Amino acid sequence: MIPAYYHTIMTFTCINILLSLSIGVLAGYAGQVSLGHAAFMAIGAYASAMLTVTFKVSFWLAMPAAALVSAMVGLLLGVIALRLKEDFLAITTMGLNFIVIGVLLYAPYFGKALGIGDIPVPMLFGEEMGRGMYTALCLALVAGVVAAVWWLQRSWIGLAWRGIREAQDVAQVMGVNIAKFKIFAFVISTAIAGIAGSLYAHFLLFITPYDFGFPLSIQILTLAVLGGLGAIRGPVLGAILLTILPEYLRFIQDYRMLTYGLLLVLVMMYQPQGLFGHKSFLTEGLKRLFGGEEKIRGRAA
Amino acid sequence: MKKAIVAACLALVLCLPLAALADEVKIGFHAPLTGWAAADGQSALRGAQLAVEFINADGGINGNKVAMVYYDDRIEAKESVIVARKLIESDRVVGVVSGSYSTPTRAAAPIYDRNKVPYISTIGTHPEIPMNRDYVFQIAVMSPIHGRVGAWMAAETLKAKSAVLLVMDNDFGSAVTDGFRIMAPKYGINILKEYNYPLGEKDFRSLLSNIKNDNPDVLWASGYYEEAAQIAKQAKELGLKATIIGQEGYDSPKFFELAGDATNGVVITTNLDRGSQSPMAQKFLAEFFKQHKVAADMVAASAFDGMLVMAHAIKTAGTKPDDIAKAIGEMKNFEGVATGPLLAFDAQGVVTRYIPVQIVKDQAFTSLTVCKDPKLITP
Amino acid sequence: MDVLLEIQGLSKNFGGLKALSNVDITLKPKEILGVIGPNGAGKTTLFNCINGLYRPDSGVIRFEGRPIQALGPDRIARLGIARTFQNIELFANMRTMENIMLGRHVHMRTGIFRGAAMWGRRSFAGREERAHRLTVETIIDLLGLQAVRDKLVGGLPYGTQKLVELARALALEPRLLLLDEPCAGMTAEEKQDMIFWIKDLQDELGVTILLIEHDMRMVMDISDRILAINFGRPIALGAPEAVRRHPDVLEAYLGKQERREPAA
Amino acid sequence: MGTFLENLVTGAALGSIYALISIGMTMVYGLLKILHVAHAGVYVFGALLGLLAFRLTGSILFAFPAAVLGCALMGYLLYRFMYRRVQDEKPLIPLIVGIGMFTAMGDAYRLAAGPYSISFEHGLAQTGIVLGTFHISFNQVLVIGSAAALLVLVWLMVNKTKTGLAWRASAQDREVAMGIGVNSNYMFGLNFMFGSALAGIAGVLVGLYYGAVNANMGEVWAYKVFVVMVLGGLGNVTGTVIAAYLLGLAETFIISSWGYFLPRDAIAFICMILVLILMPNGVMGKRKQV
Repeated sequence: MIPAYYHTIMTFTCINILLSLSIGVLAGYAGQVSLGHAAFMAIGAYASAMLTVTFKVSFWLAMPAAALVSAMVGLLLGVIALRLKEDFLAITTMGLNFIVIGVLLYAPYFGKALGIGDIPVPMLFGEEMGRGMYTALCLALVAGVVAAVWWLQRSWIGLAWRGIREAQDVAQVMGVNIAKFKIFAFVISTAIAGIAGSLYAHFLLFITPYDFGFPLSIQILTLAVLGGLGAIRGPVLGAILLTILPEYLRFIQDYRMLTYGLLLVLVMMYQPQGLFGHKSFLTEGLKRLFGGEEKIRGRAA
Repeated sequence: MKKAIVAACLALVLCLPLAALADEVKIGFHAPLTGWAAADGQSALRGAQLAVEFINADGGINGNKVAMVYYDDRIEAKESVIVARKLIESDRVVGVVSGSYSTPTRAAAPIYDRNKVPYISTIGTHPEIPMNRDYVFQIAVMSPIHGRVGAWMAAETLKAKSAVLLVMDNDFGSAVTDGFRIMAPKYGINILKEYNYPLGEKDFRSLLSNIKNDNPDVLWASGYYEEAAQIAKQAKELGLKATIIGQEGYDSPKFFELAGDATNGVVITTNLDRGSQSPMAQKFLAEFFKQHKVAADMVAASAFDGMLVMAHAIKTAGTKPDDIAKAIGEMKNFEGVATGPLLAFDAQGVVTRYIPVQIVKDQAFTSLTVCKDPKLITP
Repeated sequence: MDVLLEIQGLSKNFGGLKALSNVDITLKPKEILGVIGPNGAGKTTLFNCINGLYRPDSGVIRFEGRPIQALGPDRIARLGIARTFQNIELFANMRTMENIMLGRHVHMRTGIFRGAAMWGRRSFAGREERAHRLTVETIIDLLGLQAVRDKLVGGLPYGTQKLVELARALALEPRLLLLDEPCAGMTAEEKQDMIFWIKDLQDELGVTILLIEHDMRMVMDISDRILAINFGRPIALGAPEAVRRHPDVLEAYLGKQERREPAA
Repeated sequence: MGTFLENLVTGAALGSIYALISIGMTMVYGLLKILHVAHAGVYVFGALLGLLAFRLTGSILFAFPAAVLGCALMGYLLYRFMYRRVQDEKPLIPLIVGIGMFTAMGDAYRLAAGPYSISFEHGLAQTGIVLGTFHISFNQVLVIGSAAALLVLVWLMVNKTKTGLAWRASAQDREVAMGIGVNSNYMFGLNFMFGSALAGIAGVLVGLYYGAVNANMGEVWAYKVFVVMVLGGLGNVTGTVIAAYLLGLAETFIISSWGYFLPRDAIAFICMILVLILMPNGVMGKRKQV
């Protein structure tokens, strides 16, 4: 049996993959950047925790509900986003992060600074899910979300998103209803972040507002940006790399934020499409190495 | 796309630990070595290491050397859970001592309890930590007790008639104040007003101006040493006359370094009595100063005691978790610690001890009085 | 329905500059109207007003009887009005196929949830997807773009990019097509092909076209009627030959004549 | 009455600090349309340099020049080796580069100066002016006084010098300004140095005002200054200074009367988002002038 310590790492990796993907959908496809995505993880975590603790709802209902609540707030942010230019949207999402933490700290029903304790472990066939089961659940959810995002990206919805990201006004001239698709991108992205929040809450069994601060939003952004926006493999591999590496390389632990910061700077300056994105040195290198066996619809010549 | 998922599983399985082998007794320890609470974390680590030195100096545990396995929990609940799993499964420690604040300790407590690993919280004082968990003990006094002793001392020693509460908004800050809020009226102290502030706040001038207006005899302010230093400094700048009453959160040399002589006259309830005559306390204070050139604080003393209690329990009862838990639970009047005799552990595993009250005289804590009233000090 | 597009008293000014002042146009279905005038006369501004990028200061634009000057570009596109741009506006790092597919966007009925619900070839989404691909493939064959079908548009030669932009506009299956200098920068031979394609559009697909072009010979040859604009004011409207000899048009292009010579 | 006056002074001191930091950031936005998040890292660098100079020489007089020189150099280097390369990219790229650099700087300071607060205590802190119950401390006088002097200097620099004219021209329209001979790289480099020097002084002042310096003291200010910039109308220095003082006073009085119904920065961000949505040009009007 795999020792519990690796279950912990696997679960956190899955949660990070979901968070990274949520940024991947929003920034990678629809070109809308969020610097406060930890707020949506918080909303998902708190919704799921409160539903299971105070209202005794089962996890299997609470988790989708948490995703829905988070998506609702995402919808609201999407409507606001329509009026804002790119970099101001980024500051607004940053502000949202501080506001959500502030509300969780000061509004009466969220347990204030004490947070919410003894969140129930999800029940399956009548008894508590073991550590291995929970990791399997996380992996299944990651697979499901990756498949859904992959389908969305290939469908015409993904096409519209890419049109918005490339040249918004030209896409509009082509009949793309910009508002509808931007809001839809926010809804999908925040729903995924809500699911990640719910998984986090039911794994840690104990959450406080301080878990979802602004540094976490920076880390989520780093996962996706480093991996490479615009292709699913970017955020996924970025998340795996940046979750496993610190656990493995002990010395990184103390320099974590320094490495994340510098990585963000270097990647953004020299390799904006990320390590695993299109045309990045890694992808091209791997392609040459494996002789282009990765068929991207005849990209040759 | 399939490639990404396959790569993911491959990467995860790769991380296999190095199985450590030794016949020494391994005790786990975790504290915030980085992050905003790093000063207390370092101090706790030094206290724990000093304890291990003392234990190994006089023969270790029944001849086996004690080895301390410690990790940094970065004062984050998430990290503390990861550390807990690592200590239990990879390092297979016999028992664990927490040198961290309430939040990370609260997150880890259920994991140690479920895996039957004895866990001692040294400075985490939140009531939820030991609550009906047989393997979790707390040698730090319950936070509300500091509030009660604070009220008793304000009335009896400081002869205060009115008070204002300035409460830090986190689990420690509010739990401590509950004690004072309940006990103060019983001692005839009228609580004029109550203000709260978020953790990490730096500017208290707008609140302190109001408090100066309220003109209380004492100002009960809960916070860690950084907030406390700003409150003391800004209160002096604004000419606030009230005596400031604090708790163990103030107890750190950084409090004096940051606030300088604005700290004179501040009164705190804490665990470490600088004036204590117990031989172990004197030995600890002297040895700590010799090694680190800075006066030991309550955090170091508590971590030191946590290790000694754990080691004593293992020495008397062996390494089986149930025996260790029973041994700690039944400890009575244990003198072998720096912070005064540990009188007893109650059913929930929380210690009862005398609460020393210290007053600051030219930037150093000196003993003012000790509260021994069982009514106040039993949880 | 005898009139497809009717513009009355359209004017647009930027601050003090009068870009367009009361332009009137009536366009019958299947007609090709050439729009000529010196640079900066307001031709592109006219296009931007028609397709919603600019909001006119006064005047009415009616498409199939409905006023559209207040609608956004995406709403106007959905009514069946497509356009190309003077300086190419393509999605540079998307492939040719995807650029053209975006033209199909207005015809994609699959709602977000219905699309998600159905899966695989049989489903509604699958069938619709194939229908769109078929239309796009025919357009690619029509314009001879098979060779560059899956190449990134950014890297294509100028002439080919012009064709891709035309293909994308056609994918919208428009009833009114606004062509903004489709042949600019093309070789003579490419120009010839473009003329044939535009003629085919009119005859086979019955598309009404508004064409901005500087190459007089081409405009005269291809247009049913011509509108000449100078400094934002319409100066001549009518059959190609009449407009070519119209004194104001000559003056606008060749400058003031000292003596009025009889036209050659 | 005393409380009102004290709050007024506290709010003014806070406003002065916000103003000194946000001027640099607003000017950079005015010129390059970049949200220069790393600016708060420069401010912390100023505080640390000031502390170092104070420790070496024993007097705070040396702290200010050390901070000014160090931060001006850092500001220029940030522009020369970081922002210049990405200044014409989509606005998102320099924003993330800025945030990445700010995070890295914060951690680097933590590794260099330790994670905890270091005292920046100087003897005069406890002295001050006492009028009945109303106390103003030396620190508050120092902060407000020096801020006032510096603001006059900034006004002169922006409105009365050739460089200032070039800055204002570039802020209106960079291409046109370059067209008429403004050597933009030199101008921008100079602007970064000027803004960073101001931030350096602000760092020292904050260090003195709170008597403590720590590695992540930049965090709260970094995001608070965004609010000031947006409220003041981006790129508009006068607007930003006014907004800085308004925010300082508003925060102080709100907290003094209603206490912390929300943490300080949450309150500030709510104001910002409302302004961003309702008045895109900011409270102080036109976005373009400097």
